[in-house]
Amino acid sequence: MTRHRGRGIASVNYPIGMNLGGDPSQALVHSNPSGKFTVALSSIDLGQGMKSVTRQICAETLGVPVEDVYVDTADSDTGPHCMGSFASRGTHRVGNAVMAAAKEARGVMMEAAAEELEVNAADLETDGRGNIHVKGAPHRSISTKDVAIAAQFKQGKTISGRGIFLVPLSNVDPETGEMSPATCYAHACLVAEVEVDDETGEVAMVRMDSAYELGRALNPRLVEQQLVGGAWMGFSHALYETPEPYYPDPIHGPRDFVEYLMPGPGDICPHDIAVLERPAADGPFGAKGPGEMCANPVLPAVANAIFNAVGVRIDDLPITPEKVLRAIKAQGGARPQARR
Amino acid sequence: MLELRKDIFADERDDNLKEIGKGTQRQDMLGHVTGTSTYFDDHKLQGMLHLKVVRSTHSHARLRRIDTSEAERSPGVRRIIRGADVPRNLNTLLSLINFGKDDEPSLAVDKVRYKGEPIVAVVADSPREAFEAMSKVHVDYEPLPTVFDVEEALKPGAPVVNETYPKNTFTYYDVYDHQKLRFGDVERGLAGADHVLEQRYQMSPIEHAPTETNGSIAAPDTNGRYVVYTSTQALFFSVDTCAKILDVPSNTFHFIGGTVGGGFGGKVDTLTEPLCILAAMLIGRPVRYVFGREEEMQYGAPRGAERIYIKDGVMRDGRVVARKVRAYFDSGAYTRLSSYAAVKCAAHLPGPYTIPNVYGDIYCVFTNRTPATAMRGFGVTAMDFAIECQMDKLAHFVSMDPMEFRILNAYRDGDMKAHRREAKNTALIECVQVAAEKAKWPLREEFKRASSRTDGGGDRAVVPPTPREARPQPAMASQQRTSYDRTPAGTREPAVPPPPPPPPPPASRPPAAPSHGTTRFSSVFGTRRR
Amino acid sequence: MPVTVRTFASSGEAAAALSSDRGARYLGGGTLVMRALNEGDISISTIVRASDHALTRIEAAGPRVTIGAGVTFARILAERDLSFLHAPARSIGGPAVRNMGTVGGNLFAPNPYGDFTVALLALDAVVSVRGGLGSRDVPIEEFLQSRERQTGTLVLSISCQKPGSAEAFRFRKIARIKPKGGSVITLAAHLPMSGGRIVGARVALGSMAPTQIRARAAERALEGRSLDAPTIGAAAAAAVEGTSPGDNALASAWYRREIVGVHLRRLLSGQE
Amino acid sequence: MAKTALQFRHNGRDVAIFVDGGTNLLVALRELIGDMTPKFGCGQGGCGACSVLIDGELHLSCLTLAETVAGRSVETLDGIKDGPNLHPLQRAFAENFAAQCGYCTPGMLMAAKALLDRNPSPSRTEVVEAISGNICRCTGYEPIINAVLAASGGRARA
Repeated sequence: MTRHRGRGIASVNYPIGMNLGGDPSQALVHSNPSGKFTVALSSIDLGQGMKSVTRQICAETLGVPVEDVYVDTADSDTGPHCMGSFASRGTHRVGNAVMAAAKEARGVMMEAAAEELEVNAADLETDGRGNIHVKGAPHRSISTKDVAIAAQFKQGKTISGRGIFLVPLSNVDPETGEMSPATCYAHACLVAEVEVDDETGEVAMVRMDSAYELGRALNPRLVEQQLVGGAWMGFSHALYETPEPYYPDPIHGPRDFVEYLMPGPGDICPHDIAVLERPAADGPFGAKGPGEMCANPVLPAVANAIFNAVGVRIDDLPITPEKVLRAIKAQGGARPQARR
Repeated sequence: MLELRKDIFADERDDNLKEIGKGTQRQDMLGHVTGTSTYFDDHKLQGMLHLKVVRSTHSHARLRRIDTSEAERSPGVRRIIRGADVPRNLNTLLSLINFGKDDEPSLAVDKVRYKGEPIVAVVADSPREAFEAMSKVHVDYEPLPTVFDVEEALKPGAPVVNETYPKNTFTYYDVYDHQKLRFGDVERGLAGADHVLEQRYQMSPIEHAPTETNGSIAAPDTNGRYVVYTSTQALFFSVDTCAKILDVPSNTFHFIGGTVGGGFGGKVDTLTEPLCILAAMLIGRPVRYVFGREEEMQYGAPRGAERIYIKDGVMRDGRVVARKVRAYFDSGAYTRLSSYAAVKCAAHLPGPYTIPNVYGDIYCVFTNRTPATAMRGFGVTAMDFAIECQMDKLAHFVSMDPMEFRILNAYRDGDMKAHRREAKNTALIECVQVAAEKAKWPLREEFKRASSRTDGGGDRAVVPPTPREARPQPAMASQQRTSYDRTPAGTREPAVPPPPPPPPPPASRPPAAPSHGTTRFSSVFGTRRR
Repeated sequence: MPVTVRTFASSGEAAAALSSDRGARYLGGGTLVMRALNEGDISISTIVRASDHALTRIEAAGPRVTIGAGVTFARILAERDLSFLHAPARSIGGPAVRNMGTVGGNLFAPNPYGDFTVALLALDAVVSVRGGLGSRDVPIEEFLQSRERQTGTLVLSISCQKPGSAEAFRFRKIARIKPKGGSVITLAAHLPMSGGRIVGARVALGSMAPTQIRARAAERALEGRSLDAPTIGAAAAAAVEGTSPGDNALASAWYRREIVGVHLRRLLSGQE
Repeated sequence: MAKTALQFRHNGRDVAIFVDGGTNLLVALRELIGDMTPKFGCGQGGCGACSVLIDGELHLSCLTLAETVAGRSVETLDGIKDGPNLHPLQRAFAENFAAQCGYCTPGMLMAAKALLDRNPSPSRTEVVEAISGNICRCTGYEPIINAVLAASGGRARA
């Protein structure tokens, strides 16, 4: 028997957003004359889904169908300031800014509708399908399109809104490190199962089970993309990746995708994910941000699983077959721990 | 395989929303599957020139002479750009928010501090002609001693990597060569612990490896402006960095981006835009500067490696009572963003656990390697690796189930965190419980019953007495840490940081009944003490 | 100066052009030469091509097979008569690289590439090359020793004997990444059996030296014996003898030495 | 310096361009023809972002000397739609959320098409093999594998 299985766990939390010089983002929302909305941002979509999640936040806040909203980013002439897409701040910071802008635009839209329906704006509600009607009297209704036309050509109103979300600067106490580093925290726990070959030190992923708490999964499909891809990157960091294989000696740096190791489609394993939602007081609809923290629990969970499998602790990343083999030899062979 | 556990924390949520919570298709999916999503490099401009950079072949060397005369005459060459051509050839990214001092040139002039540092930019009609000209740039190096290990770099007599920081460490608050965290009395905590475990952890550098490499295209626009197509993941960061380096108003530029082929933190540094725009300004033609893959892997900023020492005190019953951390961020030759990673790292201590005595010293260290920058999990990923491996070892040490060990030590609503803010909206315990369920990992009843919403606060909500240390005199000119507005370098007034906001009032709920009241804070499972 | 591309009808003219021009490189599948150009290798000023059909011919009907240097790995995988070479062919790159990369080019691929050549070395292949002075046949081992000096010559084809049976030839590439990864080490063993004994054992290794090499000590341990556990153990123990692996981004020399015996044992005993 | 005239079929249309010696097919397609669907990821043959079909075979356009496609048929992602209708693979990628940043997607789709054109109902292992030359940094591959299997399933049923 040269291959041993083991399970390891790790649990983490993650701060949402940075706090350095304050952490602002802005958004502008406006309607065209047929009641279709554009969100103007300077935020970046790196693949994480910035355009899509802000579009949904805007639609929900305005009370219009998501198809009626289009997010335009990133243009420094038309998009207002945003610190950037990093620090898991996109969904939370930009989402809040879009929400604020959409609220303002919704206010004007409801005023315009009220004028058309000759009622008090407070008595109106949106149906999310492109109509505004009197609460409890759905027949007294007007489409957002007609409201937009009226606002533009009759009432002279701009159905638009400006939004900013700013986390003011929190100075750090040089002596104690007292600070407000973030406004809310996401959480995760992950169980990794691995198989270790005690003659070659090779480690194969067997499966992962995880629970992530993200405040609110604004779009479960986008969350799944982040968590599945992030966990892949996590075990990639744990077992494969380094631009300096002999760190701190800088020799033999990889020059291409053959020499820079990342797990291929043949190295992946099943990953069963549960998402918990404990809304953040200051998050858009309670959302936090899954983008970064999704990878973090995987690294230690894999290291702990390797210990469980063969009884060696590798505290030095990445956990290459060489490091595992050296450690197994140093302890005179594999020492499988209590099976979990 | 994603399951939404709506049953948990349901009372804190309004689930009657129309669009939020739906798996709506991505706005950009159609563009992606048809290949019509437009990335920076998908702009074809008439008469576009190609910029390539001659990089240092040494990790640390004085530049005796840079001879570009032969390259200037090379066929197809439009311009050779040297450090002297860069209006403000010294910058640090976070100077935009007045954090840290300018320490990095766009093109090296007197000295190179890492292998691959840009020295000269070549702009030619074709990539081939640029490559040919690069081979005709002659750089006369005087090699200098190098340092690659973070702890070696801190020793007296170590080679000075970056003269802006002669001690090879970033300077915090004009005084310290590291970021401090002090909460409670860690030495007393360790002394009172049943077991003490000290371990060393080493994170590797990591390459972001986005499938799209860093790059930009800059072109003269109408009315004297410049349009810039860019892969940046922080548009205005790049706009303002370029405005500073090129010493022109920011509205000189029209930046267009937003659709980026992966970033993961590696496209925050504005690596290509300044030289690309400068070339377009000097030549008056569209210019394209795109990293090759080897360039991206070796000279595009990586995640910095971190070396972390953790010393923990744990009681037989599994409570961690003290955690002392010393960490070194390998920033490479320049600051970029590592200075902030250390702050974020300090704030992250001691992990998602309530530990009454926490002590952290986090160093941002300069070495002769490619400057590090942000990456997914910035400042936290490595610390999580260290802390969670350590937690596993501690659980093993006191022969406790690692899941139950984490639940026992988990932070809960109302607890005081080491950075002196009240823990709110916590959910670590629930994540552990659900993960255990998914993995069919048996937990004992009392741990299944545990909740983030109960048994926190009380005497876990107080800031413990913390010994103060003597504060040394300011080492150098003050750094502001105020708002996003840049005064010209040199005229900057030293400013005293405003006092930190007061910590929030302690949790109002009555203290939890101390179980046996034997220790400094009541353990939720005090009855289990042996 | 842009690169000059010269295409010839005959391999003879191509070989002449190649040997007469320092800056000339022969373009096979492009996986080496085009990459070099993309990365700014200005030492290449001329690309030489040949449309000679002989370069893409496969003769595999008889006991001795001849494969034109321009034959791609995809074509080898499509050739039933070359089934013994399917494992090494499949170990190269991904599908696109197999559609492009050629047998001839693989002879020049440096570590961590050149896995197909490991198989050819174990099969005692003969390389026919054409230089300025006409064609000649070179044993592959000799060819590899003098590879650096071969750049001016054009490889026309590779030929070798078909193994007597499927079990007689074994190949394994050890890679970190699955299914496509660079070689940590690559092993190939040709074990012709006669009367239950191995006669003419050949074991070849990739990434265990600057070029592909034969594991002569392992061959001696196998020669004349039946393929039983003690023999396999002896061969595995001897595998590292005479090797001189280096450190690279994929693994260290130490690690390669440690595992070469393990993997040879697994290969010979048919373990995963 | 004289350029070489080059004619080939690009997504079913005859095109003629002039190329410098040594120009690769990726540059020819993007800069001379204006088809931006193949992407530059490495120029080394390691990422597959530039994958195209040449006479129905999967090739890396960055490692293909442009002149070698003279008279041949080159197919890129731009050519796989049937008029306004998405190719089943494009639909499956969308339905399975198999793209995040989208940069590897054109190459992935061409690699998947090369597989399904020869093998309409592949096994998971065959799908894994078929995309093994293409790097994706975002998705962890699972959604891409599922998308290709879904597309082939769809075909099998059709």
